Amino acid sequence: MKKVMVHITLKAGVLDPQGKAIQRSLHALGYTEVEEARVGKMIELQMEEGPQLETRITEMCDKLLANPVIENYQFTIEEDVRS
Amino acid sequence: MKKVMVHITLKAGVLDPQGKAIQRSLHALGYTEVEEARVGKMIELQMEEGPQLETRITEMCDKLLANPVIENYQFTIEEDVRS
Amino acid sequence: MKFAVVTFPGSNCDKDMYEAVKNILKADADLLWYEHANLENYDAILLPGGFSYGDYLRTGAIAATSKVMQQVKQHAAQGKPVLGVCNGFQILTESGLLPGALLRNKKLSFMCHQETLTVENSQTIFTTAYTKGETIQLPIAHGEGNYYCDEITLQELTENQQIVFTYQNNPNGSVANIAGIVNKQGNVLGMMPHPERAVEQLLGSADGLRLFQSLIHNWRETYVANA
Amino acid sequence: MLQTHEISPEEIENDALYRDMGLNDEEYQMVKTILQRRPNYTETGIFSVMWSEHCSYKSSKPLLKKFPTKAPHVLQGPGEGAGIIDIGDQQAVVFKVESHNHPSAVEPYQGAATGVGGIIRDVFSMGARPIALLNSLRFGPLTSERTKYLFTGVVDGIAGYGNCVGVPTVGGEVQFDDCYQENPLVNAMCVGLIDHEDIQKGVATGIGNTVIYAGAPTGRDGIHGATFASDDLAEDSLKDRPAVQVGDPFMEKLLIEACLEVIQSDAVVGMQDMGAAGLTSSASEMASKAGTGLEMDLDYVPQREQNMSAYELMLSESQERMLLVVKKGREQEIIEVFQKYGLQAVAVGKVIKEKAFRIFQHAKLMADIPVDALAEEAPVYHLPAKEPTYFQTFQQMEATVPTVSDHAQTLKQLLQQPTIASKEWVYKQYDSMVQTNTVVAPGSDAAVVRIKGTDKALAMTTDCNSRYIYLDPETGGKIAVAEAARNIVCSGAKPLGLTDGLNFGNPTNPEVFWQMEKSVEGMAAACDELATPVVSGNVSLYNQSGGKAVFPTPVVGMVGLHASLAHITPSFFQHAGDAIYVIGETDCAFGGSELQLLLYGKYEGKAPYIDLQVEKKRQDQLLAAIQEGTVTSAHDVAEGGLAVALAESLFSNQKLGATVELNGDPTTMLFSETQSRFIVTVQEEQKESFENVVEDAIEIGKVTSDEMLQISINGEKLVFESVSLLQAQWKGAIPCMLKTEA
Ligand SMILES: Nc1ncnc2c1ncn2[C@@H]1O[C@H](COP(=O)(O)OP(=O)(O)O)[C@@H](O)[C@H]1O
Ligand SMILES: [Mg+2]
Repeated sequence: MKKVMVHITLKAGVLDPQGKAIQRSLHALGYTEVEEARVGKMIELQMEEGPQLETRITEMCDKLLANPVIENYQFTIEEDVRS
Repeated sequence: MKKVMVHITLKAGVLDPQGKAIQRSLHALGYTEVEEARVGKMIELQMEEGPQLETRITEMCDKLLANPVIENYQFTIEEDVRS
Repeated sequence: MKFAVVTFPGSNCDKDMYEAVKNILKADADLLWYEHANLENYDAILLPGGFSYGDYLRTGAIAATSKVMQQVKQHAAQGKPVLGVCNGFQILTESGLLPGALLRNKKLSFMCHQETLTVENSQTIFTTAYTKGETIQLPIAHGEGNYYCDEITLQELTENQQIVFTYQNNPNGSVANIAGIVNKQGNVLGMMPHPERAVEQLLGSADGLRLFQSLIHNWRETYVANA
Repeated sequence: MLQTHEISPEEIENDALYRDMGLNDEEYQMVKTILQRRPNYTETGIFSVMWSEHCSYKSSKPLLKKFPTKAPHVLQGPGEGAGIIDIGDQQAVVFKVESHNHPSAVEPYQGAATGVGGIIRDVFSMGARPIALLNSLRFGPLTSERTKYLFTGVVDGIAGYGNCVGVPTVGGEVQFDDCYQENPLVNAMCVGLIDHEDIQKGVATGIGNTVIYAGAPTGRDGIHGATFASDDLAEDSLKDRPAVQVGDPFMEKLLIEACLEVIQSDAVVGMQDMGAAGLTSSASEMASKAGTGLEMDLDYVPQREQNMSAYELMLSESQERMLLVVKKGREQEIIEVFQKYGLQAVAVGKVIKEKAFRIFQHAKLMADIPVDALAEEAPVYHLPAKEPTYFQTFQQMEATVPTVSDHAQTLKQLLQQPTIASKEWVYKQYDSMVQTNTVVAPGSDAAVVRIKGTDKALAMTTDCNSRYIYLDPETGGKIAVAEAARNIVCSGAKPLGLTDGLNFGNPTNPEVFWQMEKSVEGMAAACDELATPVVSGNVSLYNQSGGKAVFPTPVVGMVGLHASLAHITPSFFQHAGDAIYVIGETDCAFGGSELQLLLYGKYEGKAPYIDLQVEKKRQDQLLAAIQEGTVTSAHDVAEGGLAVALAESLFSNQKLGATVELNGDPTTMLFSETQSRFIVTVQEEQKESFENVVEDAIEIGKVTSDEMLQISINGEKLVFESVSLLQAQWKGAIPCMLKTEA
């Protein structure tokens, strides 16, 4: 079993209103050292091992997990340590 | 300047309907090797350096970024390589 | 009895709440912008629905950190009534005034329609005009109304009769069909359905009226009668 | 296309770079003549967006002149952000429709969301509070995966934006047809309410007055969106992806409140949203309309990204931005209102006497263009029209009745056709009740929104059966307007006027232009006859892909007025025992019908016939009967004919049935799409007064309490079905095709 972590972030230049709101709120709480906040998604997949794992993950990202119009993605594959 | 990555995941017992929906869609697309999908958040902060960086990040997570009733968090601090 | 309706940036049911209380119930009410709100001279605080701070990060999370919530906490600690509807409920859980959290609806999408609710507790200051076990019609309109709490909390809620409203046909996946709960002291009510949208038969239901009427009635009993 | 180094005017001319930006050779020469020199890079960009179809209406303008736009109750016709119609008591209704087709094809969620955001800004920039949203959607067949992706994404985007800004989405329509497979249509309509004294115009008057920029900072979003919308949707539109803008409904909500607060001050002279072509179009149009000029210094424009060029700043389509003209010396009080809502507002320029549009950046003059050259003097094309050969072929075809063997089975199939099936899956995701005015929510013929503090209400609907328009644009155009008015009248309101969303293919194709011309003529004739002037609208051309245009789809968004809340009439049957009438005779009209699609998988023949005078008479009489209180429910007969309309009238969970007897050819009686018909119910004791008012009403049966739909024809019981079963099929069809739970 593999544990795959897909990290999805907004492309540079794409408006991130959520990040902006978080940053402002951190400032209001006194954390003025935060210059920028950007929000992304993280999808954790438990996958059976199999041939062409990386290709299949790339396909899944392109087809479903990420929106290539506005998002970039990146993933890591680890051994799943759960029983 | 530091780049802080805060990873926020749902606690083990908390249902993740979004993850479930993703898993179902992946199956429908033929990626039946995906046994489970869980969705988390990733918040990237650009921060000025300063004393007690870790403590301040922990505070920010506890006060705003994560909700302890349903979420766990973890963070990493890197040197920001931008400009 | 004087009501304060607090408008956060992104609240969008604030005027509906205000008009329900002011124009339909003919009660004394003010609409207050969160930043300048001074809640000292109000008897009840109403936190309206909407998308405070765009629902960014988590629903209600950013509003929960705003300064006005400190005043709401003080008000609640004095045993005075606080009602949070929809986003208001989410703000109350995020700020710790009510236990649990509101997650995304089980079927993920936003839903807007009338729901049949059961009044589980008619002994709170918000519900004495209802009878226990009665079913009422209130609209819901939310994407994140799936109430969650751990088992211990649920047990506490049940034992203390803090569950005030339940759904007859659970639309969103809430634990124990929960639609609304009060705190232990019984003066802070959070609920996903919108009583302020159900105060005129013309719009489909007037079952929300009695919630506000209960509040006004009980406040008079307590404060005016004792005065 | 984003440049870091500035390309020289010579390069632009010699390498014909203006073509990439959307200007043709002739237009480039016109620009040179106007400027009496070569335009620089920024200026070329400004001309190309302002002269794009989206901003200049260069090929549709001659057609738009055909619409009747004036009436005593019209306070503002086409030309401003939105049209305005008087509704009495010093109040008025403001409305407009807007398309976001190409952005939605590329990124359905954001495309639809920003479409909603844009149309809301058009309405509150007039000073009106937005009180309702509607939409009109077209997709390919719901069996295709791409359609499912687009459909769910678009609905999600509309919900995501509309729900958050707190404007109820109260109605709309969705049709599914092959021709929209690659090029879906996403039109959004916003309705606002205003006091006469608050009406704002987008004008830059008062020499020396200050231009204030308010709202979101400018990023590199959607640069050249306006020209993108005026181009064929190329198969490699992937390359156009940076043109997608992302919306922030939270910012919009704050902007609405701030703008509506600010207009209470007499310091505000003019206000306009930054829509297509952003800062360029809002600024130059405000000056042009006022007969003034305008100077702006881009260094003051709030910027989200670094090192933005003048070209990028002027053309960006970042969302949630407004431009205001404020009396000199009163800037601070206005800026403070925006600041209260956490919004940026800054002075970026001033109104000047000379009719010039001057842009400075880093102390350099980056553009200097005569204002009128951009708006008023934009080229206008009188494009050639040619009748397509298909039209004559269709006109020659005999009207025939399709062969149906099992009428009950066919009814069930029709009820599950995605275009007829319940759209609950869609509108359940919209907050249709916020603002607590929605008396009739989605699911009825027209939505009804009451006006607080009065006994009045507004009815609203969007309609357009593009199949009829494809078969016969002129007749189809008439039907589109008539159908919208029918829906308004059924709800008990008097039609006031309409906004149109003209969605067509490439106008330089003479056959497409002919479709445009004929459908506009048909619509205009219906507007005249039904006394519903056009007060605003939108044109979206180049809706095609692979050389194939979508069906001509001129969406009609209509608003009507209920003189009293007592006139609000449901479209569902109300009580057992009521008599059921059909208003209007039924004949053989299957061209473009749902039955034709179901049986043959295509549309052909003549569109249904319509006589506008008959239409008008029936609408007037029905409305009179409603106002006299003799009608308990009214529903128009549309797609799928009488049988479908009868079934729909029962789908309200009121546990009613109907028994109906008809005479004639069974298939025609049940499924023909003959126009100008209504199904109406009347209480027994009101029958006489009803019949005295409505001439063409024929009693066909009774509402029953047995929850069965029973239709006999020539004495033979052809339909005998459980209402709840039919309803379940009708309701379940779309969720089932999307494979989600109902
Ligand atoms: N995209 C949509 N958004 C909101 N409501 C919709 C949408 N599509 C359909 N509806 C609602 O569903 C009901 C039926 O629509 P439709 O079949 O087009 O009606 P009609 O034929 O009477 O115009 C209407 O109340 C309409 O407002
Ligand atoms: Mg209709």
